[in-house]
Amino acid sequence: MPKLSPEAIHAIVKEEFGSDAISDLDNSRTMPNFTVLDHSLWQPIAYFLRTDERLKFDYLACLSGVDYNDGTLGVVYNLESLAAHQHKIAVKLKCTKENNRVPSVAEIWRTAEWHEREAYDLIGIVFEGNPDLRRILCPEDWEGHPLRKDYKVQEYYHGIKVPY
Amino acid sequence: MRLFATIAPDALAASAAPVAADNAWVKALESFEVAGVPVGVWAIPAIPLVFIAVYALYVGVYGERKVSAFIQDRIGPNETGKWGLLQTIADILKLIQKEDVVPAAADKPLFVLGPLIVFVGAFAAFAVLPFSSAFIGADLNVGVFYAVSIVSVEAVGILMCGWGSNNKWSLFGAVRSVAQVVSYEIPASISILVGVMMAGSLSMQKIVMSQSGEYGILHYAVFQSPVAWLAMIIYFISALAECNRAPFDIPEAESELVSGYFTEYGGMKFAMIFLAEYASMFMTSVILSVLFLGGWNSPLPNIGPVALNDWTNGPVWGAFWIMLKGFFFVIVMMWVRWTLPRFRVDQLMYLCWKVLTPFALLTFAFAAVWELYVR
Amino acid sequence: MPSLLDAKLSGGAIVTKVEDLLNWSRLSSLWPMSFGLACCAIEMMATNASNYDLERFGIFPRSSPRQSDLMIVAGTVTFKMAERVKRLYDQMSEPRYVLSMGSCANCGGPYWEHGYHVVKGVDRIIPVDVYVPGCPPRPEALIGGLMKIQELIREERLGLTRQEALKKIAAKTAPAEEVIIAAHPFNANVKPAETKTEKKETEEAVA
Amino acid sequence: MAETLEYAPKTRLSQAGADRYIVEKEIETEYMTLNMGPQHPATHGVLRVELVTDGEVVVKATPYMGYLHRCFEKHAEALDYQQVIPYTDRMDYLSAMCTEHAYVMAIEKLLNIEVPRRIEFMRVIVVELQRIASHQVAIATYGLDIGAFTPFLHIMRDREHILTLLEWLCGARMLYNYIWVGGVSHNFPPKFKQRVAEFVKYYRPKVDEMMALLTENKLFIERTRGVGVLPADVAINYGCSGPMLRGSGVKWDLRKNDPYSIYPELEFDAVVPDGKLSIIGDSLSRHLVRCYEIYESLKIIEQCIDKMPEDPNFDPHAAVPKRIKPPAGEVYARGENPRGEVGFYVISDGKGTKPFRCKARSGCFVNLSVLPELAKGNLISDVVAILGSVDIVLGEVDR
Repeated sequence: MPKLSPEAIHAIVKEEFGSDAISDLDNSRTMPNFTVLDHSLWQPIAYFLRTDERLKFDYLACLSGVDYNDGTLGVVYNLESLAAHQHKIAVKLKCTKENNRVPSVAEIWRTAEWHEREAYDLIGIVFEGNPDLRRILCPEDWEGHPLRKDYKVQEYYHGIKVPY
Repeated sequence: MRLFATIAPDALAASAAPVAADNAWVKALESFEVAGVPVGVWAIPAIPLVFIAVYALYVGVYGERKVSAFIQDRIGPNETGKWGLLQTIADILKLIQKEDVVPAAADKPLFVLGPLIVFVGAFAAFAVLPFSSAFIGADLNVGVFYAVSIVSVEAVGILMCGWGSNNKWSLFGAVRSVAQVVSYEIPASISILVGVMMAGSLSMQKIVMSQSGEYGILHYAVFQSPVAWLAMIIYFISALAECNRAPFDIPEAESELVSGYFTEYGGMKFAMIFLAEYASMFMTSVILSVLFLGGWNSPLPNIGPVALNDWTNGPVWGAFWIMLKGFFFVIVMMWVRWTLPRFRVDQLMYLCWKVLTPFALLTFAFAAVWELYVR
Repeated sequence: MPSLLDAKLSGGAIVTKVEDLLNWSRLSSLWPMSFGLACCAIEMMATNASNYDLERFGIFPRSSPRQSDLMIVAGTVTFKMAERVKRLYDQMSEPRYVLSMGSCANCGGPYWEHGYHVVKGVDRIIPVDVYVPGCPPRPEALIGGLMKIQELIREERLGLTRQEALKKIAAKTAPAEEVIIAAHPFNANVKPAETKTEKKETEEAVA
Repeated sequence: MAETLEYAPKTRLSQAGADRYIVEKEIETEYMTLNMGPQHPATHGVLRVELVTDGEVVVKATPYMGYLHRCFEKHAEALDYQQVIPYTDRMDYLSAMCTEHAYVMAIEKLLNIEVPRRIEFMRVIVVELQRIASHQVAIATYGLDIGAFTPFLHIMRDREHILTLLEWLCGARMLYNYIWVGGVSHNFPPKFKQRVAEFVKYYRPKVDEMMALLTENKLFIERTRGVGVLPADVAINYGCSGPMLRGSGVKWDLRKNDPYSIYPELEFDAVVPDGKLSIIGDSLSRHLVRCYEIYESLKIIEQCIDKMPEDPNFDPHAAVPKRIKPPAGEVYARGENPRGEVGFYVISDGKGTKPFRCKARSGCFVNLSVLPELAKGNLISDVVAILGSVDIVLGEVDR
């Protein structure tokens, strides 16, 4: 099977799910990506990306949560077809700070489970459908999500002073 | 203390053996009194204890550190005293000073008694070890049997330590240890029986005497039967397991169970467990040399007029030979420990029940046939 | 004014000798807890390994806090870990010592400003006797820190608190600036040059 | 949706070899919860694993981490691009050079700058030296987990040679801050190359010795062979990389498959187990991959020394930008670390000299996520063997 260009990958997904589901391709030099606009379609799209013969994105290299500092949060998925074609694409998903829920893909790529827990812990994005959505790095009773741009560190934790 | 005097040794057939074991030193000590106080009788058990203490400090702990340092391309202790010779003394003095902690959740009686029983179990066996033709704490007519059974008490102590600590890792260590010690008793006992059968006695002194002769090493039990060496190897492997030494150190497996059954112990209690380990190492080594390698008999033969065997036998030489043999096996145990990785529990049991026990039984049967019809 | 007990106990020749012996035994057999937290733990391992060989000093790591005398806090202490460190310290039996190894354990190190999850110094949780700076400290520095602990033990007396013993050592130790100046190559050249010439003269005289 | 997947997680109790421990199933036993770590000799740091055990058989293993969460990503957002490099060192403190390299590549991609060819060679030499040192620690501590203490000390002794070389190069033993954006901090000292060549010559027989002492030991093989078998599809689905993935038989090495730096010019192999000594995917395979990768790294270093362009007046700072202010954009760049793929997802907003967001994807964080899957149905001793073969560095897991 050939190694597909980002344009071709984008075209295949667009053909399958229609132009409303995903945005246009941002064919940047460093990281070609597109955004999934319809949250309810993200799990089917992910499943399609993973199983379609032409795409076969079996490897989720990285999942990052981002606080864009304008009221929106985002999740970035770096996908790769490791065993089959060795092409890459990045997919983005955005939500607002108030409605910070996005569907989980932990069932599709098992590696996403811990990545999603991390994004939940540090950014505060709730992944619906993650089997074990708890804080992973910070203690359970930690206050706030540290990588939010408006994060203020707490004064005391269990009686120990936190700032220097 | 009277125990040793009341169980008098059998009258030995002195004429049968070239070197008569008369236990002269013990008898001499027994009658030694100072102002009506039987100091000598007390000294008899004290001598092995002092010896063990010195041995455990020097050959055991210090030797282990130096041997491991040699194997690992290091120097080992060298700052505490000349060549670090005072290292173990410093360790013991420090352990005495440590605060005696009993964890709040521990079962106190068990926790306190456990190390004592381990210690006693390891040291009580020394009563029947023949340190020389003229010195044995108690020449029991069932000496070997006594040694094998009293060592099993150690397993009880270990279980008490593990259970009393109220720590899951300790419990794991204790359960593993007991399973291991109890299992390995069987091949060990069967191979001991091979030696006993060849000597025709359960008394340690008689076993040793049956191996003396003018050809020195050739009279040793290991050369008297075509399968005795197999029994010896089986006993050595089982001894490693009974002493919880690597590669059978799964009860204290440091990378798995932190420190196994003595995780919660510190200070003097820890020192006791530590010393007991070295004591049982020496004890099994001596039993091995008594059964198969002639005990206190000299390995040198008489070659015509050069009567090396006669010259190097006798009570003092005997003490030298048996300690040499004992220390040799202790060093081998250390060598093994610092070379091999650790077994897993199921592999350990596999080795015991499916390899060592059948082979021990076969050896036993063959040795019996050999003793009956050939020798 | 020392109390009556202190006056009687300290100073006597026999008591001093016995104390010296006991102190000697403790300082020659410091068993640290093998307790690695972060990068410094690797250097601690290197110090225990063949090249530096801490066992020369009778220091060999135990994995259980009950059997150890010294806690080397090697690495960054985080808030999640803080309670564990405290508990491990509580499990150690007296006399116990704490050596804080590396900048993170000393004061938060490079994480002092933005490290929201890093405890800025392990001394916020447990009392520390000796600090070893460095990120991570070299094995030589760790050995130096352990020597300081030995010095502290040597100073200990009945009726003398740990704090006072520490102060005594601090008074003995030359200030850091002096040490640096003494070790500086430019300064070092001044005096040894004279001694060298003297030596030459004496050699000539001998010849 | 999940049921149609090729890979569905199933209990490993029934899988090859795992059910051999369960002898008496009819005995009613109570499960015991055992807390392994965060202070435990086998967890390689401050990992905590909660084990639910049935006797000695582990029914469920749940890792808890974060005991070394040092807020790398927060620091990256608060500091300049160049200042982040020391923090990447402290992420995976056993392979500082490799992590630096991955981060620097990300920034260079954002800036779109070319790095001088000699610099690339210098970087590859130090990175491969570091890879050897890192694998040495991994192998040594793995031996320690299995109970072999002596190989640990022998390997640590040889590791000191690498540390001495790198210290000579940049003044630090472990955390170097050597690779800079567009260059390196110091040129090679005179005769450094000869010393490296000498080291390679010295170390090759030592690797053989290490293999003889540890890897070819019957007991060691018995303890690790067939323990924690990770099939290739599971490994890919869990996102494993590095020796973990190659141990499962997937020939995937970023130096080959997504080449960077000058790796395409060099001859070396991505090591996969041949299945003769080990069962593909087990702990022994992962260990073997590390052992043979040391040979490959030695090969790479030798080639680099031969091919490296000579330049007496070379300035390692020639291509270092005076002020790092990349245009707005985002990048995901990665490198092959000893512990798997280390990637940096960096967003630049084009306004400041600080990254807007810098997410580090660490190899062992992802590799560790397979542990619950692998540990199920094995003995506690096997869990130690599996955990050792995953080879985690908690600094990188928790960042």
